[in-house]
Amino acid sequence: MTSMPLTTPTASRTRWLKNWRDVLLIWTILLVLVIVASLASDRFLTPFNLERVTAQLAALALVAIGQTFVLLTAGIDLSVGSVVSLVGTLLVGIITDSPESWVLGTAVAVGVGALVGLVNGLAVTRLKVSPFMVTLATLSIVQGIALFVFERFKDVFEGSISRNFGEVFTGNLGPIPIPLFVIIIPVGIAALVLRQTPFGRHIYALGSNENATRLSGMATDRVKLQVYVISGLMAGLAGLYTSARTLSGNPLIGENLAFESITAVVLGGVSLMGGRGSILGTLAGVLIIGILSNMLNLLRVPSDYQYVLRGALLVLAVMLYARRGRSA
Amino acid sequence: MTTATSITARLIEQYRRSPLSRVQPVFFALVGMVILLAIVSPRSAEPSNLINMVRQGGPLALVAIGQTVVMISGGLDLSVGSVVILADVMAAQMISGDESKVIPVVLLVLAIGALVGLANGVLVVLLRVTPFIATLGMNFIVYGAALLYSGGAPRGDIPPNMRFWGNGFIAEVIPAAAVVLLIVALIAWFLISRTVFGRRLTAIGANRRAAYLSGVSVRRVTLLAYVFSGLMASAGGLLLVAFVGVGTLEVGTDFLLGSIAASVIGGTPFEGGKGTVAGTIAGVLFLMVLYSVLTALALPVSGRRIAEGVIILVAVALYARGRSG
Amino acid sequence: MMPTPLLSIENISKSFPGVRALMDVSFAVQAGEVHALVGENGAGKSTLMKILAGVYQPDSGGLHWQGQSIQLRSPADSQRLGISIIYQEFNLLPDLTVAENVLLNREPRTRLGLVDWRALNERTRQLLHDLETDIDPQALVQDLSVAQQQIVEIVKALAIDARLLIMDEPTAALNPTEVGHLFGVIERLKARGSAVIFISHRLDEVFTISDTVTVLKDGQHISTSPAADLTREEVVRRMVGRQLQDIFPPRLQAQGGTPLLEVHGLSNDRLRDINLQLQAGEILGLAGLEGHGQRELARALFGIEPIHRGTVQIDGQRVYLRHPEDAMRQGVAFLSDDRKMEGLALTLGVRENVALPNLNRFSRFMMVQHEDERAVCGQIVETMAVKTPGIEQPVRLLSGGNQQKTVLSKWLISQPRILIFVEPTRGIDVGAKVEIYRLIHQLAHDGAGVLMVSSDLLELLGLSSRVLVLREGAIAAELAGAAATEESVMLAATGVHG
Amino acid sequence: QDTDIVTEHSTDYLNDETLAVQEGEEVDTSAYAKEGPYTIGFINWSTANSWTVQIDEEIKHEATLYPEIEELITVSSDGDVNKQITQIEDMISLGVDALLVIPVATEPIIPALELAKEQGIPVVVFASAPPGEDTQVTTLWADQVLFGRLQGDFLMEELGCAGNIIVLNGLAGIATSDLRRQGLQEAIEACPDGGAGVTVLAEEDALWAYDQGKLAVERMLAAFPEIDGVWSQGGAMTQGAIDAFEAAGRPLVPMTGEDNNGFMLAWQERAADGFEAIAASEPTWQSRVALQAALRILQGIPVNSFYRLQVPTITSETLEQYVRPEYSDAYWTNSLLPKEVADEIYMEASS
Ligand SMILES: Nc1ncnc2c1ncn2[C@@H]1O[C@H](COP(=O)(O)OP(=O)(O)OP(=O)(O)O)[C@@H](O)[C@H]1O
Ligand SMILES: Nc1ncnc2c1ncn2[C@@H]1O[C@H](COP(=O)(O)OP(=O)(O)OP(=O)(O)O)[C@@H](O)[C@H]1O
Ligand SMILES: [Mg+2]
Ligand SMILES: [Mg+2]
Repeated sequence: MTSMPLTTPTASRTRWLKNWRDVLLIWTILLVLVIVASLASDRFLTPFNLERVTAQLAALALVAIGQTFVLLTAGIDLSVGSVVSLVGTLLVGIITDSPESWVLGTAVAVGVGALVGLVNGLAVTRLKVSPFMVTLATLSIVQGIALFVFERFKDVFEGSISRNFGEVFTGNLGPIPIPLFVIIIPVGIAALVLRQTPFGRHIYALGSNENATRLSGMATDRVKLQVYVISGLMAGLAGLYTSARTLSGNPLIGENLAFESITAVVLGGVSLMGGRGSILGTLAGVLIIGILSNMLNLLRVPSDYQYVLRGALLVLAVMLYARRGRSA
Repeated sequence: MTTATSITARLIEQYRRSPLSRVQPVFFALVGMVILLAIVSPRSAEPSNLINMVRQGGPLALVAIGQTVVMISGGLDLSVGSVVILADVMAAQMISGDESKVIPVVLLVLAIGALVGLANGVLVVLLRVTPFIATLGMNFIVYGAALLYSGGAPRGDIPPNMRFWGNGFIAEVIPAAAVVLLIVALIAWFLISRTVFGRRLTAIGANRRAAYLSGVSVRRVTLLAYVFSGLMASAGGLLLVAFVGVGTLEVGTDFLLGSIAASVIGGTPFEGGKGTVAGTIAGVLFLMVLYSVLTALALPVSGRRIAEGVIILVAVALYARGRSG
Repeated sequence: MMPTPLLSIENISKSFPGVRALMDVSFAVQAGEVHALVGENGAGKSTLMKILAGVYQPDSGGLHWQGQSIQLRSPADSQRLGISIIYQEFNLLPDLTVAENVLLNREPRTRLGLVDWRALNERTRQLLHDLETDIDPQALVQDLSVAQQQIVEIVKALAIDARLLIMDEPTAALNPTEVGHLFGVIERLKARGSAVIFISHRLDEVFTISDTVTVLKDGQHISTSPAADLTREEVVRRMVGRQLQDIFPPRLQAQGGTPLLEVHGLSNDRLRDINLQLQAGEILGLAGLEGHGQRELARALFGIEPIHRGTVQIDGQRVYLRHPEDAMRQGVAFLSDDRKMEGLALTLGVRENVALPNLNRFSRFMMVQHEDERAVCGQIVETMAVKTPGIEQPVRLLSGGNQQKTVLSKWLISQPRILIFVEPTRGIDVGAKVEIYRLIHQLAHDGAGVLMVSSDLLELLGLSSRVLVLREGAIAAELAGAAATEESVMLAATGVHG
Repeated sequence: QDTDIVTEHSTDYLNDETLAVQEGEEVDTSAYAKEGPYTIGFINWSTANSWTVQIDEEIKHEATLYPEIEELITVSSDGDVNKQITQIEDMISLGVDALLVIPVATEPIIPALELAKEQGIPVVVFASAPPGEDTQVTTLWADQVLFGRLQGDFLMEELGCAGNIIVLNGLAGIATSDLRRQGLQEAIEACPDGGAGVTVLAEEDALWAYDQGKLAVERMLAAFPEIDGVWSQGGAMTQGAIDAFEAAGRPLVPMTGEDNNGFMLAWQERAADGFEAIAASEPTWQSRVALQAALRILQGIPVNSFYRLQVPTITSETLEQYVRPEYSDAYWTNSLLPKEVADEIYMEASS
């Protein structure tokens, strides 16, 4: 019997486009924003300003990378901000001029972050509590610990962090500001992990259809646990960077990072329902948030109008993108 | 050990088969929290105080009911916090102590809330902006509007006839705010579980595509859900300003996370497709009782935050076990 | 003496709240045999298979694998033994590609431990080639048709070198050609010494491929016997408990008058210049090979796919179908072949699902009248013999066939004037099919028009007054009465003469 | 320097001993001297409460007095340290001539302020604990520890150093809140018995807000039958505490607060019935003084490295002087806003 060819709707070329369309669009919007910003303010494209924007965004970028992993699995991590705060309050007591203390500090930052992530992951997988509630609870707990450390151990955890240590993260490597590396290197690694490793593919699978993924014989709980640990770990690194940048610790400094990171990730095209999105999108989301606020400041817009404009521009950006990106 | 686990397993199994398992877990959490309160502070758990918590939770409950409706449809409304503030500031400033202006201003403010909801709905439904970004953007816009409207320094105050609804008691024991809440809750319950709208809303959250192919006007129903949420957020703001008495920009901080948390605790999942008004109100009361427990524990702020997190985690974990075991 | 069976199932029982799905079931599967498992909807077939897949744990009873007692606590356990399963309900990841789905958790890796994309796509292409389909390994699963998804499910299971391959209704969405390819693969597996458990409601397939047939009824094991010792009638009798005669009701004649539905020159991306008329009282079949436009035509007439050119008239009036709502307002009902994505809100109850397109009928002043609703839902559920503990049961807990009956119910009670049915009896047992045919027949008899797409050619020919055959998006032939035979349809569908 | 634009266009508050006491060293500011017109940046820690709004109003009004000021850019950090750092850096990018900051937190903004210094932008810090020694040219500060101490001393005296008190803080981790709380601790410990007779029953962060304050006190009243005094940092929280006591039908106890008009009105109404209270003040006029300091610096006129602000303590006797019945609750009474301006913003429509 003759078999008629099935007309398959997607060829590899359109598949490529489909995959990258969202990313291309969000980067186009970013490009437009950059052009607008540089036309509107002659201060925008100065080396000083670009360097500052980079330094401002590094912590958000780190947190957003971790948040991307979590959101891709249809989870959410609200505790990242308080991890940043806690790490900062601890590091003040640890980091001195000695390189050993730097190693210890880094270990503490990573360790605390990973530990909080582990608790989140265990609670989500073992206790079967919704990620929103779990991480809302750990947000509160970790914040409490940060305040406790800050209040009770003033004598130990006081003063400022070694300037030399700060330089490591905020200085320049030749002509290039180090915060750029703080952003680019983790973005590169995360992109590689998500796109090229089996683990990365399993994250997408989990977010796309958890049940089906489980039935494929995959240990879905382990993957979930891992993404929360990664998110905690990235928050720990963001805490490390923030301490280096501010040379101090503060129990409230990370407060808004959870929300901002989720915004950046969603702006970058990751769906809250999981399974769709990419790190490059997240990076664009982070940059858009940062450049938008920088532009409004450079244009001398007073706070109250800034709120209105920020809201309107945010919606506008996604509107262009949503219309083209989703109407198929 | 093994016997212990098998006994628990048997108990869980028995519980699942009993009519008790039909009761939403949040009610157990609420009762557990009240018992905890009675232990740490018997005085706080007296009936009159418990009733008072209904009043304290009134504004949040109104906002959370709106949030629940949007969440059932599979969406999210992040603009509620600002809408509460805008409603608060506008009401105080426009009424400015004049009893006769209360009714028209209340209606106007409700209409503005609904309008914000409509804008959210248009963004989400017609312009296809993801709910997170659409309502977050709206949150900024509305907050900016509240700042601009009040010039940063809200003035005006609320006359006694309106304050009564925030502070007063009917027959000396029933807080007027609780009555407001009860009426609104009944209407919302009716809307969700008795009307065609509620049915369609749930279907959209459970499977948008299937709902659409069953002739449900996905867009119209989704739009209405956001309008309802905007309306409820401004109602929450009005109830709050009736309680506060003056216009202020400093409120509303807890309304966003609080309304989502109450909905989630009350059994509305992020994915949508289910959710009840009673569950959400129980979620709000759970939070109110929790705050009382924390106050009674008399911990410093750091300890409070830790205790708050631990209690929430334990409570939701316990009832998650009962559910999926 | 019989050799040690590959798998023996011993006294397995399993209950769900309100349902005893399996009671004391025992039988054995030998290496190198194709073992068919048949039974009515809800008989417990899928439940048993899920126990073998490690998804459910039995309440009592045990399993032996080559004589060794085994415990399967998770899908991973079962995969480790070499058990591979095609679930009745699709378990694909819509956002991922075909290749990523097929080799999920078994991705070929480069020396650095990264995903080897070339190998991934190449191996998938090879596996797809064995089934003679040309699905692009890099296509996103969400863009595939139901039949294509079914093939991906099959390929996914074949990707494991399985000792025991379980197929839970793999052919429900396939056309005869595809079924032929699948059987070729099964023969090869068999030759290699693997065992296959094959579940299907198409008894002719069962007799074509299987060596042994086990019948389940209401969760109990009825019989296990060599296929050669059985007849079709005997299997039906064991399944249903009675003899079935006259599967198809007598053919209907069109009632004349203004056509209910008239289509002129309809074209879009997948359809070319379609003209058709549907009269009251008529059942019009749309036949053709998968992917040639039958499905698209059905969807266009419900306002799901765009219509670029041409006109649609209902009762002689021109209508514009942009949304399902537009079509529904004209009294059109549409049953999708994708019940999971398009038919059911799985988390909601049977009642809520059945009521959804009928809410206006059940409501007064926008309020749902629960008594009316419950009465009508209860009645149709009984007529259709939906096996469920109650009308409040979440649909996801029903067996596949009973889910299909639920979707059918919601449209059958919607009092439509034009019914568009795509694969209406997918996964439905022989006994229930008779009842469904009767209901469809009744609706047409009462003046409705029915447009039906089915890959089950027998069904299509048995029910339709007229058959339109589509090829490459255009109508290739119109066959009526005695002219409509399997041969004539296939001939028109493939365009091959002689 | 023969002319000084401050004395030319406005009243010299900076050198007014009744407002600000000069401390620290005299700083040579000649390096910062430049010709006008000036663009001056002001970063407020928040604009969500009426005090911060009035701070904005005062400085905006002061700025209108000087033709030399081309633009005063005001932004709010919304209590977010990170955001404040970003704003400082953006102001530097923008090239403002001078920068005024109310720090959200002290240490974390030091590197950003140092950057300003490197770029030759003079910084004036006020209304919160000074970040560093030499990151800013000058600091204006009303001692927050003293603020809490004054309130605490009053309460200890009322209670005779014995009894149960409840505590309402602003927000832990925010310098102002922590320092005021520290002042209370000092007051308690200064009691003859080292504060052994005083019990802090409960303590909550109520964000200086009315609704939060009232809810917190309602819960405390429910839990604790005997409360002898309320130490509130102020804002609108004290007003909330009063209302909570009355709603619960409990007799008023001595309370502390701030010069917020809403609280002062409530206090005045109840003073006749024996309600005892005290209000400390964190003056809103300090933003003007800060602006004047910046203008002096930009002219190369020396300033002192530190100014300690004089703050009145308002007692039942002096209450009358401060309270403004015709203004809204949002008004802060220790203000230098001209009557017309204040009327415009705060006059209640009905009065
Ligand atoms: N006016 C409409 N036109 C086309 N499809 C619609 C319309 N309204 C709803 N739908 C369908 O119902 C569902 C939800 O509708 P909506 O258009 O809001 O989502 P969508 O952005 O099209 O989603 P998707 O990206 O999955 O297609 C979709 O699956 C869509 O196919
Ligand atoms: N998770 C579950 N919870 C409750 N009931 C269930 C569950 N899974 C299956 N059932 C019930 O168990 C019975 C057997 O279902 P099963 O899916 O095994 O039937 P089946 O023989 O595969 O039917 P079909 O031919 O329709 O696929 C049905 O009545 C079904 O409703
Ligand atoms: Mg669409
Ligand atoms: Mg089945």
